[in-house]
Amino acid sequence: AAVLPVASSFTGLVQEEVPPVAPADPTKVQGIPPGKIGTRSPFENPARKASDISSRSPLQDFYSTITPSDLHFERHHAGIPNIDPEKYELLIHGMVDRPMKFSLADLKRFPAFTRTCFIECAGNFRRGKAEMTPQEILGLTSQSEWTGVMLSTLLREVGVHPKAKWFLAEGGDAALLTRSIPIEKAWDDAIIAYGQNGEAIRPAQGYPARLLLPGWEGNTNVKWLRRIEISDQPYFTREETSKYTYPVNGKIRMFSFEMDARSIITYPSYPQQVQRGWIEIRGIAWSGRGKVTKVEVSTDAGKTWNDANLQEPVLSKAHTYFRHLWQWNGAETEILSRVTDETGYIQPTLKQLVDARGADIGGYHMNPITSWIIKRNGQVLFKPEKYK
Amino acid sequence: AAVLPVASSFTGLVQEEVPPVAPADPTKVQGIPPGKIGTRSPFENPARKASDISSRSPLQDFYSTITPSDLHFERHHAGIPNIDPEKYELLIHGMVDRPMKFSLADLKRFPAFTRTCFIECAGNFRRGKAEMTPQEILGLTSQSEWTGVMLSTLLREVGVHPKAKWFLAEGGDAALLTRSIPIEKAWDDAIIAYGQNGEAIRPAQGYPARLLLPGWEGNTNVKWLRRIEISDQPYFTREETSKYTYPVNGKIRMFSFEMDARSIITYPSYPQQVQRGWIEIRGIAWSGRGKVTKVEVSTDAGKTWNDANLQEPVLSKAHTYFRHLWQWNGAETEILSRVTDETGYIQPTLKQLVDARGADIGGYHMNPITSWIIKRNGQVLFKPEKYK
Amino acid sequence: FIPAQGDYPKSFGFGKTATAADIATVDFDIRPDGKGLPAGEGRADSGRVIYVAKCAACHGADGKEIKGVKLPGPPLVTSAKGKSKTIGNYWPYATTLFDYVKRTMPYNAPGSLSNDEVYALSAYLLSANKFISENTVMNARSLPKVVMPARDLFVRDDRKGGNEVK
Amino acid sequence: FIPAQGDYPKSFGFGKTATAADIATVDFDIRPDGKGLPAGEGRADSGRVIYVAKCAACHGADGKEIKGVKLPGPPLVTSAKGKSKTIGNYWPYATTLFDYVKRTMPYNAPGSLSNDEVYALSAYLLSANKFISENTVMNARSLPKVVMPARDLFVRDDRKGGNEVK
Ligand code: HEC
Ligand code: HEC
Ligand SMILES: [Ca+2]
Ligand SMILES: [Ca+2]
Ligand SMILES: [Ca+2]
Ligand SMILES: [Ca+2]
Ligand SMILES: [Ca+2]
Ligand SMILES: [Ca+2]
Ligand SMILES: [Co+2]
Ligand SMILES: [Co+2]
Repeated sequence: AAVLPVASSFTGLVQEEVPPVAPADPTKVQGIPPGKIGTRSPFENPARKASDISSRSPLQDFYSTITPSDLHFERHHAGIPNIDPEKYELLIHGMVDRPMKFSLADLKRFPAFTRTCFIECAGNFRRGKAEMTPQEILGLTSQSEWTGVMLSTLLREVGVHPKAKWFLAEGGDAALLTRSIPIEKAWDDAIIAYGQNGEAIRPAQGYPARLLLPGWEGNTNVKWLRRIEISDQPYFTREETSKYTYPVNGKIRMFSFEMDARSIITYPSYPQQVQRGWIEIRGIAWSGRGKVTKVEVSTDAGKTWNDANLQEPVLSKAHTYFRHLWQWNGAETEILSRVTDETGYIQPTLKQLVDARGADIGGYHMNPITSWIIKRNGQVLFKPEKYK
Repeated sequence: AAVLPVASSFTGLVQEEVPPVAPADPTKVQGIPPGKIGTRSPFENPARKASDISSRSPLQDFYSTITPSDLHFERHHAGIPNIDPEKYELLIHGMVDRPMKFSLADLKRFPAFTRTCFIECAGNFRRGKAEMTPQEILGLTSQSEWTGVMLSTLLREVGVHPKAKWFLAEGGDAALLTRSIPIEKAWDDAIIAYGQNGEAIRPAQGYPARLLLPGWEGNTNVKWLRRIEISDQPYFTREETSKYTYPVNGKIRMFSFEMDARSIITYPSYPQQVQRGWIEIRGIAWSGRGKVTKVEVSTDAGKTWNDANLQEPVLSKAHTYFRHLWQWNGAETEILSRVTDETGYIQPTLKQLVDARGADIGGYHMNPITSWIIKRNGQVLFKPEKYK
Repeated sequence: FIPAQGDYPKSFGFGKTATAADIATVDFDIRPDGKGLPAGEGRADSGRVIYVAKCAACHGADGKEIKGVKLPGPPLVTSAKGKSKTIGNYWPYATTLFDYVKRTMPYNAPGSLSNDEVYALSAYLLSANKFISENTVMNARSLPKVVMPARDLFVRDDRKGGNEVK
Repeated sequence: FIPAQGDYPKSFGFGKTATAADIATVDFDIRPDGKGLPAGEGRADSGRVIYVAKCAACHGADGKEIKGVKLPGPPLVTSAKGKSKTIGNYWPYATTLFDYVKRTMPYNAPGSLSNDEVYALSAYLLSANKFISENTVMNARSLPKVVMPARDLFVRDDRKGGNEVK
């Protein structure tokens, strides 16, 4: 018999990749060895839904509130630039004592700060037919654990003139996207983020560094940030005039920064099929103004409401998972959710929004309560309400 | 001139993949379009360090406390099994009123619960030379946002005999790994987890479902869980006798479940190079017994200690990021961290551990304070202490 | 939650002073008051030539919405029948046009236009939208003065927070 | 943090009753008191034959540590010179040997051994470690009775928590 070490067949250090067909009895064969980078189960294929300018997160596939980085929603105006981190620089100038430029390594040397919060495109909300998934209706929002340096830390370094009121943030993509931001946000909670969910920010989310304005409309969170100019007035860039503005009673409202509180039930939802009996209704709620304080769920088309359980920890300006236990008796009904945030704001109905803003409403900052119809056969359908 | 729509060259829906060489000026060329699944920057290549039985998380590369799922540490006893979720079943039997089996779909129908906590292999801690990274020293720990059903919810369903004291958890890999667990943990906070960082648990972490025992040694968090047997006594399986036991003053200690509090500075660390001036010392601290209440950092080889800032929210049994601002004057010194948890436990020195457990100490549950030496040229080296 | 910065030094000393040249390379934003507008000028006639060569493929021969046709780029000129939001009916400032075209257009060759070309294109698009005459020269002085009717429609968000639906 | 289960129904009604057959397929763990040991038996001589054929390639010809040689599997038999933790010097219960070998070995064909083979291998390894004689038959009655000297060394963790280093 062999006494010398034999070449073992299970010591390969290849990258793990689970084959798409499972063996009849996985307890009878050795599995693949550890590797440098893990992969998903071949039986799980979550994916964003992509157009040529955006992609939507599969909200219905998520069990909690961290969005896996490769499933974070996208909205690009000139695709994803390929930026060499060694060449990257952030310039801060304008109404400052000393204009400065910071390399990525410089940014990382400053005191760092981590915060979990959502980003949501101000144009998030699609409707129109019954066969729509949460991803299709509201997939332009995602959540990450972001790390970076507080913008205020950098502003202390350059010295800001007392008369400064705004700053311009400019991206380093081929759209050179620009937005004007009130300077208060810089002193409050703006972050120059270089970390996402523990690792370096992904290219699609602004590698190597982006502006993060917790709770504010997605477009203002300028990705691939290359420049900040301190100013005493806004610039009225194309993104804050031609875009990200919306009709309100015959006028056009601009500079709506905070994302209004909203919620959506992600389970059950189209195209899921449910069975009579106990159902845990699940979903996410969030507010750009602070913490979610309450999510109510109705299982009778809004006649009565029940407080859902909020998954702790409830964080400010963060997707908050809610759950509500319900016994379905098999009759057709309508389920819906409504969030209240810490400012007392209650998510409105579509009718309330139309009444307040006029019939011409639309485009951006639409956060109505959304309902799902449950058919007697267990089919779940989106309820697209009419308003025009 | 053309008036009809031209085929635009930027509407491909291919999976995004940023090429490894950046263009000279990324603002002058369109980037790649949105896609179904995102990728990392080609300039970032975090990787686990793998042997044929385990792989270590690159702790020094993390900016915060969520471990990207594909970088979660691994320790397998027969590789990663390939399990078809449609065929998966969890059996609960033994001292119960009604033995039951649950499909994956069944598990997901029960009320769900999400919790962010660390998992750490009880054998985590390597030493021996100065040229060691945090990954090499302590990379057998990672943190995820886990979702699943509380084991207690399932136990209510099967009905547990009053005399039950332990349960056996068995994995569905080729090692059919088994551990005996005191039943109190089931009633306390044990979870049958099927979600990890928002999505389905990864194969390397136990797909489609694993046992999660927050704060307890990694090996007890049985992956690919297929069976739970309720019992009045432990089974003394190989993993709880031949392994995961350790010498203490001439005896062999077994059933050490809770992971003792520990901390490590991940920046600066080997092989990083630092410069004179302000340095934010960063690291992670955790305890299997509850919350981290304090992390102290010493920059003078343990003579004096400073309270580090703890990144909020501080969660129970969770990696907690700490940061401490320090001005390095360029003299050779030694930096180290020490954690205190909510039970009042203070991370011991290696000498304290040896004094308490004897010179034969080692193998498992070693959580000494670890130090880094900073050389005058800015080189950072691990300080491996002698004890045998 | 936000870190206290009380124990920070006056300066960390990371980063470098940016020179005037560093700034000039990337600072070409334009404000409504004209700040940032470069030297140079252009008129609608030369603008039309550039438009046909470099823009029409995506925005259409005359920049107007064509019913039932989805062009790669949005319409830029308001048409009687079209419902789209265009420069003509929705843009409050002419300076934004220079700024945006200069930094992003043409989409397939962003940043490739000279200042004269952008002035000319601005003149062409503003005259096509009937805000200026065919002959008005656009330059750093004239462009900020162009009056855009949509401007009066724009109001700043004045919601005060709390439980208001507005 | 942990959800209150007060509002849960007595039963959710998800899942199925497991039959005796369902359980029998997967329930073959063994306790120190012998619970779970199957019918069958084996002796060291036949165990040695199986060992040489199916185990020696990884654990060595006689299962002992060989200085300077790293075999794919750990040593199983205590040698005078070796420092490894083996069945001979570190295992508290003989039942664990049956349980572990039955469920996981040989590493390259886990779960392939018959109960008789596992009894025989247990007998061989226990006798090689000098706990039983070459002729002792191992079966459901005799195996739990084997006295393993390491057993007295094992103590349960008795730390009480708080700031103790122990
Ligand atoms: C290859 C296609 C393409 C070409 C060529 C092109 N554009 Fe565009 N244009 C676009 C697209 C696509 C957008 C929308 C971009 C976005 O929303 O991010 C756009 C947007 C615009 C807008 C903003 C419209 C609005 O109401 O917000 C203006 C102004 C514009 N282009 C002007 C021009 C000019 C001037 C040229 C020629 C110098 C040009 N474009 C060439 C594709 C093109
Ligand atoms: C292809 C290699 C290989 C073969 C063949 C093999 N083993 Fe193993 N054996 C291993 C490895 C590797 C381990 C360690 C597994 C682990 O720690 O998860 C092991 C562990 C063991 C252990 C536990 C040792 C301890 O102290 O914890 C026993 C007992 C054992 N084997 C018995 C056997 C028997 C009996 C056979 C033959 C029927 C056998 N092995 C065949 C590779 C092998
Ligand atoms: Ca797949
Ligand atoms: Ca409730
Ligand atoms: Ca790469
Ligand atoms: Ca401090
Ligand atoms: Ca400027
Ligand atoms: Ca059993
Ligand atoms: Co947007
Ligand atoms: Co382990």
